[in-house]
Amino acid sequence: MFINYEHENHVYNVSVERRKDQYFVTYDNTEYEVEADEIKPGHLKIKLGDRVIKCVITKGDKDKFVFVEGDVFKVRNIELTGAKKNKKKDEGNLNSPISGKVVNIKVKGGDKVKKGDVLMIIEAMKMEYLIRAPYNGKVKKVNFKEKDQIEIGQNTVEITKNKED
Amino acid sequence: MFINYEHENHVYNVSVERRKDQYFVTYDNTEYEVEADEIKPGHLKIKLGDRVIKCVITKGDKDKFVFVEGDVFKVRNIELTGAKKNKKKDEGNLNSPISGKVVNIKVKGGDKVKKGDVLMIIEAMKMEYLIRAPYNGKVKKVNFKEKDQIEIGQNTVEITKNKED
Amino acid sequence: MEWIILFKKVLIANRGEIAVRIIKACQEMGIKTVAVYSEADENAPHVQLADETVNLGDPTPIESYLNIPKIIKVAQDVGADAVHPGYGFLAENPDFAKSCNDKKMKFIGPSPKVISLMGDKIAAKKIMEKAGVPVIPGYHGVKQDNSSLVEEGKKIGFPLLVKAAAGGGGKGMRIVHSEDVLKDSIESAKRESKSAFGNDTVFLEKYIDKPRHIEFQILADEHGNIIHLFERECSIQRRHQKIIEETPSPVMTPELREKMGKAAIKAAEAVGYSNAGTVEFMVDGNLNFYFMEMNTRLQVEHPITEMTTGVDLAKWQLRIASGMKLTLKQKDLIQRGHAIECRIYAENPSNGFLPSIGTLTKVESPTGPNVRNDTGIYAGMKITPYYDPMLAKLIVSSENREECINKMIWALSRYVVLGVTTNVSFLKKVLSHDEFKKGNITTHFIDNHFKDWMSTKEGLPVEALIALAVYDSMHSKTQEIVRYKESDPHSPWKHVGRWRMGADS
Amino acid sequence: MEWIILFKKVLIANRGEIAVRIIKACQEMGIKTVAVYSEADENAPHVQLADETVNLGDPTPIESYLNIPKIIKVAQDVGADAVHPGYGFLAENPDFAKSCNDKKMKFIGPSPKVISLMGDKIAAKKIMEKAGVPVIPGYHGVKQDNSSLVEEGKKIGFPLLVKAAAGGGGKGMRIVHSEDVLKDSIESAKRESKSAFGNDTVFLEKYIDKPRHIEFQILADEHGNIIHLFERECSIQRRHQKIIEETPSPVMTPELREKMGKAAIKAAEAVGYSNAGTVEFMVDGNLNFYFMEMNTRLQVEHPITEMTTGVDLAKWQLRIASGMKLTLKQKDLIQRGHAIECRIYAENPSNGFLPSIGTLTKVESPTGPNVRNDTGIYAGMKITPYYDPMLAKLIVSSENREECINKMIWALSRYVVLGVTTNVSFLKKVLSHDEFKKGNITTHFIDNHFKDWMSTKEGLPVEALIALAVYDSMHSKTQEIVRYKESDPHSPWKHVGRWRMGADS
Repeated sequence: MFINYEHENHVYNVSVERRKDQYFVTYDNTEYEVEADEIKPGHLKIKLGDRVIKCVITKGDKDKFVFVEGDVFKVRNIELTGAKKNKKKDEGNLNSPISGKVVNIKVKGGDKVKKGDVLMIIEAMKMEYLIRAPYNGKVKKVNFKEKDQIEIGQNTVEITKNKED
Repeated sequence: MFINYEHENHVYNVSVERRKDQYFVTYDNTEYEVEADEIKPGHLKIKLGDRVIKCVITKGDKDKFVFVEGDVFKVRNIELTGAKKNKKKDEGNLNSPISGKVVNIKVKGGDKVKKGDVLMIIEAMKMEYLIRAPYNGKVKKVNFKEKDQIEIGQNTVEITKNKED
Repeated sequence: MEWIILFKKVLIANRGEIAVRIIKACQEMGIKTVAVYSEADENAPHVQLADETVNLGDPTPIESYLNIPKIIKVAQDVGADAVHPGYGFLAENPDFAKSCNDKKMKFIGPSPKVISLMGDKIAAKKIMEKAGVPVIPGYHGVKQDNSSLVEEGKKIGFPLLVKAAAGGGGKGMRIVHSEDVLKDSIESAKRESKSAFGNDTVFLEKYIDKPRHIEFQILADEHGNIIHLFERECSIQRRHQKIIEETPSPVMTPELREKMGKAAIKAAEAVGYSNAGTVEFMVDGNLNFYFMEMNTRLQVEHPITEMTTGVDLAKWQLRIASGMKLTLKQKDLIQRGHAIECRIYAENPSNGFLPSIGTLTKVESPTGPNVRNDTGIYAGMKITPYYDPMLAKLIVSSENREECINKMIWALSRYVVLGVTTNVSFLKKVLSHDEFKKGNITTHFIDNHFKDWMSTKEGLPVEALIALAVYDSMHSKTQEIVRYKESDPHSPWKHVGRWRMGADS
Repeated sequence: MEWIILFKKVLIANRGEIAVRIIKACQEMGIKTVAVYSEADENAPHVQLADETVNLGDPTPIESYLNIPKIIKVAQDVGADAVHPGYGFLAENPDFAKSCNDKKMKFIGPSPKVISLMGDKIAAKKIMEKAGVPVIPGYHGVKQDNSSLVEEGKKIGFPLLVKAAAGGGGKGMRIVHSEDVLKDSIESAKRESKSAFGNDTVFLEKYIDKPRHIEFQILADEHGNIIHLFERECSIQRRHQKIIEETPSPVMTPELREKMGKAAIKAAEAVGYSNAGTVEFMVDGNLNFYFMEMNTRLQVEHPITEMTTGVDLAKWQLRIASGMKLTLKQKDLIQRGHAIECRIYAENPSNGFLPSIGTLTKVESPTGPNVRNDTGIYAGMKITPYYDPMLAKLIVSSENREECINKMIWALSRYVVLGVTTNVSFLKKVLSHDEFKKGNITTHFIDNHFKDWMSTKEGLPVEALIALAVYDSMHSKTQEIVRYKESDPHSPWKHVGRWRMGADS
């Protein structure tokens, strides 16, 4: 069984084979032979040589959370088809970092902005979050108006980057 | 729905009707109208007038356990067919009160015993339990030998009761 | 001991861990409890625990936990004879306190007048200055136009702080390092304050170098008796909000403790305080201390004081509000051992501590001697942007600071909260930092040592990958396959590894 | 503070809550832990928690937790440098201690010689008498034939006690009120002692009227430093086994505490003791105290001392065994507040406290400030006759005794253990008893006030019936039925009620 895990913009290719309680996990040219047991739903006890790895795994809508010895990792299983997917990473992040309410909009379509200018202020959980311009450019579109509810990841403002930068 | 609950040799007849989250429970000529919700598996929150009854119920093999405000009751659902069942209660209990090991047998078939005589000693959980004669009589049969494992409720010794008593 | 009739029924106008904490205290004292809740909190622990519960409707705080008329009506309807506000929400709202008292339901806190006074940071400082409690040099005046404020700021010198008069928890606060950003900072602080508190008055004050935030817990009854329950060191903050608190402070001396304790009592006396309360001081590198503000309510971090003094502050709030005299005497109080609290937040320390939202898929907390977990969460709970992202408080105590840090690291390493990003790993890193272990902490500790900290610089550890693969294999519906035995170097088993999204592998 | 290298890896030769307790202490100190378990305990919490685990096989104690050669071999195989025995099982077995030490694995406890000495109750009393520690008048001689013992018993007078020399926990103990049953009682005690300890030596002693069981906790290092950590009142017993312990004792005075504490230290000194230990005294109605025995291990009820002194006894055991000096000084110890422990047993108080067996269907314990739950159970666990029926220990502490009792009643009322009969309701009744509240307790308390106590004299409360009916209705597969509306007096709805099995209703 081949599996691809995505974690913070990296993809990890792993293979795993099972024989009863024994698992053969291969990653990065190394094979790990482990014994494993699910002692409670989501609670794994994995024996790797004389070490015991205890971890807890849960599945959300899209993500898995893995708790290993006090650290938690958010991971997603992904399908890779043909060529590896080329996800374009935004150079400057204009997505809302949080779900909340738009309390102030500083720009309108057509405005010129300088890198670092505040474009929009979002309030959530009693704090203010500032959306700043990631580069010099011109505002193409503002996707929200004041008092709108905004969800995490939604695009706040669209900016055309100045060519000379 | 009619239900019979047995608890410590008493049987309780109850009827219950349901309409969505509302239940009409009748017992002993009184009807109780309650709202109820199973907030977690086995956890009930029952609103009876302005009181909130919180309880936890689990099902074992045969018995139900009910936890109500710190007290626990062991209850069994029973079927009553035709005439009420007449369960014969033992006058003197010669069943083992505990699962354990028979460590000493004081009598053999044919022995005469007096009320209070020790018949058998069972050891369990690091304690000794004495099985005593419940009345004067004659030993009919000893069902175990020393070092035997004995289970809770198994009959230890059979005694024929003296008629004159 | 004097016998006073305690309240019969208390309504708790709050949610989360503090509502749970207060309900338990009431139940132990034989007081009936009424929980209120918004629709988002229908299944919350405080609702499950209380003897009675009332739905306040819409999850928006202003429609539920901040809705004074609605809460007052509910409290009257259920026949509550007192209202406990917890912290946050209406805890320091003098109108709410007054409304309760007007309807003959005791507000568990000081008088509305005292709340009002202490809520105005400028007025509070003036009173303290008059009472002989040291305060930080600054401008607390009425001139609030930007140019006046800029002038006053220049007089104080840089760095200086712009603070919302009505503020708290870092909201409406700006640090200004030079004249050229002073005006912008004043405007921004005013706007945030307006939005958060409905009031845009700000003040300016000298910014203290190597500052520590050290506060004193007090208890004051309605008969003029006041005691302090020693200090709490709360310097470990991010975004001006505390995340780790401990007591005793690593920098405290018996002499300084006595001086600051007396100042705290003086501060409470100066305003005729009653209730549990906290006097916050700033302490500089030379151990000079300055009054900052007084919190007229139970504090988030009150458990560390409870663990080191053995005093139950929530119960004393209830006794004091019912008119009972403090039977605890200053001389009988004993500060013993060391306690630390870590606040477990739904937030991402690798991304500016932004709150994270989602559904909790698993919640399991460690237990053990001297491990206390004050929590209001449960598996299946939705973490929404409506409320504060604090999920729980983990508190531990030990014989000394070193052991206490070790116990906290042990406990955090076993604190399972999955489904949202939390600060648990980050807290462990802070506690494990050499300078923290030495007690060399200031309010800048996080900025100085954890700027641009990433939780997973190293990527996914191999243990996590093994666990994931095993888990997926266990839960896969495909048949077990026979071991692929060949040792061919071109075997697909050799080709697995890590590569960056979008880059060549 | 002196720096000593602690153990690297400790094997815990025990199960249940005490194994869990010790594993957590080790983990906090950075010591690796090895759990051993019988097949019955495969899924037990101590197995889940430990860093390494080894299966000992057969559930019979003699094949697993009491199997010295097997445990020694396992400890060697895993490379343990120390063995912690917990309490019970091999904790006071000098051969086990010696076997560990012989194989260069430190036995965490005193020397085998001291264990041996204190295990012989007769020899122990003689030493104490010589050291000036008061002991109860009695016969502790070598003549063990029945007629000699009967003669000695007559000399002492009645009531008197027959006790197994090797005994503990009430096993091999008989109270004799008159001469005519003396011989029978001696025989019975001998038989029980033989079976439990492989030794049938008994001794006789004066039976004390209105006796209290009060014990002192001590800590002694290997360098001759000994401190005591105050008393525990353990008078509430059934079948000579403790079920509720508290500290301070309601009957203790500062003077008596000082005298008894000194006697406890003297007792430890007399035998060159090291490790945590407990000196048990009997205290009569006039507050005379007599040495009873010394337990050379961590005690079940150690947590109440930890909660009132802030000292972690399990960690100190580990430090002392690793050769560290006691840094705690007698004068620095502070006894603060009040603590109570309740032992949660799988037993039926309505039926002579007989152990109950079965499968735990639900386990949920209360949490809150100063509530500690030391447990080794889980939902789904089978309670077997192989092991002691103690399921868990609930420990709470508060500012004073009254509050502490209230907190314990609160906590017990929320302690859910279903599937076997437990003593939880009974414990609540004891704590709620007026004489208990007044502190008027002796070791006869249960016999005096709870003879023939029945958990449910009143039968099933209507709340339970409603809950059951609602539950069954919810989980019934039949359709919801339309409300039966008629008000016919002959309606079947009127005919439901309670009747006795086998009797006419």
